[in-house]
Amino acid sequence: MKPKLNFEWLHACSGCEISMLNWGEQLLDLFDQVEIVHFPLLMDHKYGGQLGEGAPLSLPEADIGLVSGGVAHQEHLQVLQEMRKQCRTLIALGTCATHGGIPAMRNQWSTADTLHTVFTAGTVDKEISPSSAPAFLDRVYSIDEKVRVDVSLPGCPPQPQLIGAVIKALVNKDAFQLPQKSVCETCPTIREGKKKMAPVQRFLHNADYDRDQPVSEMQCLLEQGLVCMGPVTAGGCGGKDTPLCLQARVPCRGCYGPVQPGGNQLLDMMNALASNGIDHRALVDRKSLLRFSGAHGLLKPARKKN
Amino acid sequence: MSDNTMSGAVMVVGGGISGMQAALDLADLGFLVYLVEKTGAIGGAMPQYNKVFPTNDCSMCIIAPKLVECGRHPNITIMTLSQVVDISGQAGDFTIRVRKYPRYVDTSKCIACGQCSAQCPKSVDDSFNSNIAKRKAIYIKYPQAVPLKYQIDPEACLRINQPGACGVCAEICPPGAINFDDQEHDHELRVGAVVMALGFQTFDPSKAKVWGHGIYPNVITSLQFERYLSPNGPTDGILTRPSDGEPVKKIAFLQCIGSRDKNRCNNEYCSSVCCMYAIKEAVMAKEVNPELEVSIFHMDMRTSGKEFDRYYERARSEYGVKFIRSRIHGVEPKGTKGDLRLHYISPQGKQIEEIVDLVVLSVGLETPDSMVKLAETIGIHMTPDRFASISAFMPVHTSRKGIFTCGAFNGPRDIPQSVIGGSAAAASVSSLLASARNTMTKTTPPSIELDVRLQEPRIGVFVCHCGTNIAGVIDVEELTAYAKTLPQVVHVARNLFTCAQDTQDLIVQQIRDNGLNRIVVAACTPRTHEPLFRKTLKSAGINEYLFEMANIRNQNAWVHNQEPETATRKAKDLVKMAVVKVATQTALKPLRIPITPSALIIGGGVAGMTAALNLAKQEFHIHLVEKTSQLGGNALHLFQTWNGEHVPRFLKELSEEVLNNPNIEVFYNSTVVEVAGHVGNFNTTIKTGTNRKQTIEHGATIITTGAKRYIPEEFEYGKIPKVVASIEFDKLHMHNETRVANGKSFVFIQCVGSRNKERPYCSKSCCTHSIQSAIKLKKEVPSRQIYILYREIRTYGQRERIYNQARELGIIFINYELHGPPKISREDTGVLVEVWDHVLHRPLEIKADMVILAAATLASPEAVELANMFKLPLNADGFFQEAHAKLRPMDFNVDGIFVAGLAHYPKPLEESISQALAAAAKAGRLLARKEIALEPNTALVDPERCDGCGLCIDVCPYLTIHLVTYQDDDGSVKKSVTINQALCKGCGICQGTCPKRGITISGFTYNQIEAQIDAALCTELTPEASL
Amino acid sequence: MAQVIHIHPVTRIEGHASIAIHLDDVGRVSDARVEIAALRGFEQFVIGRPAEEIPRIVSRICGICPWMHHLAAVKAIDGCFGVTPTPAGHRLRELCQVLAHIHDKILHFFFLAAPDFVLGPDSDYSVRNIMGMVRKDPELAARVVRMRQLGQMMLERFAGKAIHPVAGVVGGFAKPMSNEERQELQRDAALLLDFASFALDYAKDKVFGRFQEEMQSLGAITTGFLGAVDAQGNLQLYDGLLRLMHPNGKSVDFPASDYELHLSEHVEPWSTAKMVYAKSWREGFSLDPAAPKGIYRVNTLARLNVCDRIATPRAQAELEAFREQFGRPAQGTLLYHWARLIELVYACERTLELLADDAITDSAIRNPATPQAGRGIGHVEAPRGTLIHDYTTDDNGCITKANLIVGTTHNIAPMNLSVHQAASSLICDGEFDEEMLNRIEMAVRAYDP
Amino acid sequence: MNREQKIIAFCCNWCSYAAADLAGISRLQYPASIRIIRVMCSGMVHPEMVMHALAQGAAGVMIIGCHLGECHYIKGNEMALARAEVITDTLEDLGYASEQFQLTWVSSAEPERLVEAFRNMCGRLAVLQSEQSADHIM
Repeated sequence: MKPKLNFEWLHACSGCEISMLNWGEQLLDLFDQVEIVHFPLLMDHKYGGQLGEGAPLSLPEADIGLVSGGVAHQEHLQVLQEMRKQCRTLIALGTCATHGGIPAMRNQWSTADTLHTVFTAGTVDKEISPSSAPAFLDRVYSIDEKVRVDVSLPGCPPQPQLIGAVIKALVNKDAFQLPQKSVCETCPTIREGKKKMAPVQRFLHNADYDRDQPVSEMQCLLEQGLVCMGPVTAGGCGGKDTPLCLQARVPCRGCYGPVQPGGNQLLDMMNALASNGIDHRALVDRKSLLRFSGAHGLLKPARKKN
Repeated sequence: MSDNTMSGAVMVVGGGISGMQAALDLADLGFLVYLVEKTGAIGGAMPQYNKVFPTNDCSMCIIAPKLVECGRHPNITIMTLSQVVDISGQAGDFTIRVRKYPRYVDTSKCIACGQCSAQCPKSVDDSFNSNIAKRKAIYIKYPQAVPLKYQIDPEACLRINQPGACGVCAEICPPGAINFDDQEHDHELRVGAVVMALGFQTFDPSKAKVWGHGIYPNVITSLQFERYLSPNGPTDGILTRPSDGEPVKKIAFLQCIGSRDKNRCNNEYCSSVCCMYAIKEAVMAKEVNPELEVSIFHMDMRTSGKEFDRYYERARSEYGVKFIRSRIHGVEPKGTKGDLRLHYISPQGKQIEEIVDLVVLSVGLETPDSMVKLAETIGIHMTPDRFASISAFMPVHTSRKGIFTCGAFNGPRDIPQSVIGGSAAAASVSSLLASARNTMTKTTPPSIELDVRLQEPRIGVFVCHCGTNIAGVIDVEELTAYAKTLPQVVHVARNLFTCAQDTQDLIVQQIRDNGLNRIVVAACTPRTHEPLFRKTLKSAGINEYLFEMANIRNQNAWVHNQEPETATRKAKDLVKMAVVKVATQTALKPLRIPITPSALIIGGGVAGMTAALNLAKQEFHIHLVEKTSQLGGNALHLFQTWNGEHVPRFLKELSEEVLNNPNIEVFYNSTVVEVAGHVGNFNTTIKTGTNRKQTIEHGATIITTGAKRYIPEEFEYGKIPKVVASIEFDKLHMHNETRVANGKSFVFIQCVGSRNKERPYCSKSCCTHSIQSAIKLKKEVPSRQIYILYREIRTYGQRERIYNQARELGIIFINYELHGPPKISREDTGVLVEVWDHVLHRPLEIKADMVILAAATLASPEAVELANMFKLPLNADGFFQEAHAKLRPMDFNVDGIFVAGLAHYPKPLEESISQALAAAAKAGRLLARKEIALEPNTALVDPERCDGCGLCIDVCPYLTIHLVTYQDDDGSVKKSVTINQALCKGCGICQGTCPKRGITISGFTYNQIEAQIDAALCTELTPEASL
Repeated sequence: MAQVIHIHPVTRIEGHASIAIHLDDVGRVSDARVEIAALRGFEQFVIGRPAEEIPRIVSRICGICPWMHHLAAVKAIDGCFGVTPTPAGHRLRELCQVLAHIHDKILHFFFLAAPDFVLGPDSDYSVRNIMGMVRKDPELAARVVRMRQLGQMMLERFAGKAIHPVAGVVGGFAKPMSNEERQELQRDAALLLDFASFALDYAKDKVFGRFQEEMQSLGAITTGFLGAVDAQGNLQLYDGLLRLMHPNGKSVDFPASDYELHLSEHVEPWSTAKMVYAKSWREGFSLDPAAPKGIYRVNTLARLNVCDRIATPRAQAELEAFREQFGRPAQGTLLYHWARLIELVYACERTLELLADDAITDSAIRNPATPQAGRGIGHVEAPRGTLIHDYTTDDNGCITKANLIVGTTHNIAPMNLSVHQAASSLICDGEFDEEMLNRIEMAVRAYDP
Repeated sequence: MNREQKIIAFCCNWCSYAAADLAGISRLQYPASIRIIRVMCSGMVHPEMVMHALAQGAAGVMIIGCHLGECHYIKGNEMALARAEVITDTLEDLGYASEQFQLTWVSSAEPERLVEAFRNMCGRLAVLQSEQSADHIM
């Protein structure tokens, strides 16, 4: 019997799924090794049976469950709980699932405020909010806030090889090791300490580098004064190679979430800057340093001050 | 005398800062030290001060670690309430009789709980608080006192004065430490040398009635003012008028009370410190209340020390302290409300009356009569000013060989000079007794330690009752029962006094019986008791670091004594916090690094040679690097010291002694080009005269690179040949060159290049120098007209005598201001000097045959490069910046490197020699250890987490963190940081920076602290999310 | 008895959707709705962000076409800050955009849509998917997987990230293209063009041929169209004028910045997805299947309908053949698939065209920008249709207001009509089966929502 | 709600921890909600520790170091000061009340100052709590 696999997406963008497809031909091996029983992007299994005759939002049992996306409304929560119930091993795939991801940026506002803004934005012909929309939760949750998660595989998107390796290891019941270190681990840029670091600048000009030289000849972007979230962000995006953003010569924005489980990218980054004597208040819009990890109650609507 | 008769013990008499420094240095240099203190606790004068100048550090805060260090040092025996009665014998072999007066409290029993004092019915004036507050008859001198043991004042105690009376302290003392039958005892001790750090007392202004001290309540001394300002003083730092408790609005400081005064007292000398402390007190008062009007009435502001002039200037310009050059001769009452009236003559010559509501008398320093008598008894010479008589060339040697002296007993001086003196005395003792080093000191044998790495934690918790101190508030039984429920706790016991010696044996037994491998003691504070319990762990064969204290007394029972239930709950938390912390504690071993027993001394001037010779006599090897082809440095230009000692002769003898010492290797024409290594093991490369590079291994470094003189650009220097700098003048004078020989009128101009905008510091020795030259000129030909144009005459200390002498000889002193400097022009064959006369209030023209410019001393330009190589800081004026202006005046924050002489700041020869000896003491203290045992609570890099992001590199204050690149198993290149353990002090700034817990401080790891937080908040880690 | 048939979720599409088909008492379709769950609040949470960061945030609107959002945002922010990208920066952006179209089209056609045709709408749900395709034709499947991956890897190799890109920056592009990179991309693009041609031939032969009737009829509705063209009327993906074509074939061209004059958004109480309609037709909005109002379509078929021609030869030839067979505008809903493969060919050809120009390796890739108050409207033609990002910034260059019209939004109303049409034609007596429901889903799939 | 309010106070070994000991010797009384954690230097405290304590339910967190210029480790307290700004900013950013955190300097000889700091902290937390519960009722 091949192990069965469920793959659900919740408050997600499908980037995680595409990343998995970017695994390439090894994907075909995976198709061989597991039996995919539920995967809305690729196959036609429906909740509650093909004709809707079963219990609503029911899912098949599976050995491995992958969930991408966070939890934003009641239906996500129900699907997630069903996944947890049906899957022996549950993988939180992608930063939305592990830390809320970009959609959790909306946790800085109440759901009502967000709905109001969205449905009055732009060229809407009349101001109404939909009545039969799914019941939104008060905020966007990562899935580990709602159910027990066995494996957290962050990334926006997670690196295909890593997704593959984890699934393979689970299929073969092998041990596996997720990256423990930050983006800096595989970043080959020249680092000399932050003493000479320029004041933080917005990314309005390109980094300083010689186009004919490899990334390993470029000065650390943070040391160049560009806020690079590498040091506070979980690594692995480039596999063993240069982190992807650095390949594009742009600073990391933290898409793998905090390097430290339970870490706070905003606080860690500000602390790193302040500790090195850099005016952290020069940074425009600190909160967006939590743009990938606003779940776990980190991003909240501003406190009302009396 | 053969070496084996030398004693390896030293007696230091006086437990003030100078004596403490001497004791600590000597103890670390390998000598057993008896520290004899006449009061009940060491510390001397410093604990009484609120802040210290010019750093404005809290005085108590900076001295407290030294107190504790003295108290804990295994080779320092503190003898309190003790006085030297007699010294016999000779250098290397003295016998000293010490009289120990009764304390009436058994120090081995007293736990300093303070219940006795609280109950004592008798209050008397508290001299520690300068009699502005009361203390009890049973008391501690001050809360941080070392030893922290109560004492009974026999004059005040009801019981001692009347047997059968009172005795309440004995009744309530929990450990029963009171002994009314205590007696005085004489002890005979054999020592090889003695250091006299007898200290000073402040002048008592009430003797002369003119200032109204003791008559008008609102006239107080500067020391009383310190106590008023001190937050831990009797008024909690709140300043009000003593007469009525009303807020103070206007203060006048009167300088030179009991100093520079031959009329009202016999203190001719300048007390050296009063100008600065008055400014400091003024600034402190202004800081609390900027509205306050503060005036300082003075003759000269003698702020000649490092950073002092800046401090003075800030007080004036930033704080608005008024400085009035006028001596006030009396204080009168104004009305009946306590106001005070002062009369003075303004600089413009006007009579002015000022009404103030507080007068602070800046009282001078003097040697107490008892100390003068002691000096007589033991036969050491004193100066007419009643200070120990010393030579500028041997600034810590008394007239009796083997007896050394330091601190204010050598003449009035500030804290850094006293610290330097203490160290200098230690260095001098050490070279005298080098052969007896380590013959008397104790070493603890290494113990065999249980390896607990693979064991599960088995935690033992010992709960202390501390008599009723803890048990009277906290339900210790409930606490004990609770401790038993904590994870990994296998043994819990209660003790009446956990620190008692018999309890230590009990704990050792229980550790063995129960196979405990980690210990928590819930008692008082680790700051005082951790060393004791660590020792206990050691003797039980457990690594001493597998230990944690729960502070349930000082930080619980005592501070919540009205809330027993809450305090008990808190005690549970504290014990739990300690348990979870100790559970993940790992055994730590101090890293031991062997030390290369040699020193590199850079600069072959007097400071460098002095340090070299002292260390060589201490039997260390010395590499002395001199950039020129000659030893002697700036002293080659000097003729005499302030008290007339002949410098060239001294210099010749010193150089010869250096060159003849087999332990000293001199490199001429050499400079340092590269520096590597760290304390204990430096590798310094020098380039020698032949352009050859040579690498020297050494354990310590002393920088004595001197200074250079200012080439004046003002006063037509270099344009008019009769305008010369003072050093040039000395040469001309020595050879009686015609310009000098025929000269009838001489003008000295002071502060040339000093104390201006560009160099806002005082070159310190020029006033004395010019006056000496002037006196010599005058004495040679009394008809000569000699003028000294000055801004402030800074003949500090006993130098005041020559200032007086000069005036008596008819030398004319004319004050000028920075904004109105004298004008110089050529006139006929001479020089015309125009200056504003402040006494006559009119311009004055002087026809001079010679004008002598007292040119500034400048930092050596090479200092910059040297500072870069050794990673040392320079101050704004380019002089080396010591680690701490007060207590570490020759150290750097980089261990193993010291500074002395002009490289540190301009100073006279005597002070350079002192500092050089002090630097030698520090270097010797390091080299004598043979190896450095580094504090094991240092930063550790977790290779599983560190990825070399580099955020921590520049946050480290000790520059110990470096990036490294390595290849991991699969060949990919990785980055990480490494810590130079030898330099790490374990402050944890790196831990506070790292976003990934890649670097932790053992003993205070992130995880341990987090566990403590969780334990404190009693959160069980139950994931709410699980289904 | 009245009942509601739920298709939940609609599968093999690129997002979350469900269909509700309401049957009346006699089992006839009374109403059919597609609900697209799209609300994530981007319009809200971009507010306050420094505008230059927006392209890296809004890419997360869609993980399949992140480049489209990334670049539409970059173009809009250029506008806010009043900066024009350098020529090389402009070229590099377009190159990435057309490359991103390639993987998208392969994904949609082969992974999502093809199983319906190759394996048949009636095949069992458990095999009617890419895994079934692999079993049926492993060689083809492997090539498809490889080629789609290649398209993505070309982007990743050159621009760092393929999914949620980062290389587009206000004022231009973050890294220049080296000659080695250019040569490598040229080699790979040639492979893709071969595959695109093969794919179109394969589809015409194995797919469209077998479903000639459905191509025209399934979910067929009559609507207007919106797409982009250049001044000469050529098909444009990255830039150009918008052309809105009335069902009657008449068109109006306008710059994207005028979108508000022509388009408006409408909210139905039953859906969190906003619907866009042609305001400039002045007929309002209605979803009434009998008399729809204001409805137009976007995406591949729309673009091929509105453009006069395609500037690359192979695609132009295919366009001509397509028009010959289906006329202009072609209304058949399943023709979207065909049009998609023609666009695939175009995207490959355009890639090669861009790479052939030496200017693409120029070093001047970015003009410096200064934050300022302004408004910028960025438009690109995304695989799923006309994509408009509209931002306003404050003096500090931070966003104060955002409006995003994503490709699928335009198509939601037509999709509803198509589903209604398909359901009505398939279900007439309350009886339904899996195949029928899948056919209804096929009508949705064609739009690639 | 009945849960005991606790305040975590990180005290540096050289100054504030010593002052806390001295407060005991002087029998100064302060609220029992204070839980002191001894650290070698205020610069050792990672802001995440503060955040962690608050997340775990601490009513407030204090870092108490030596006076500026008096750090045993040259500049650890300056570091704490820089981080304190980060912490207060972040607390506001994250919807906490920045009043829940306090950085204070206390020398080893200033137990009164320490006790006053403790009392002030408790006082302002009480105000904060009453404000919040008032908000709640509204």
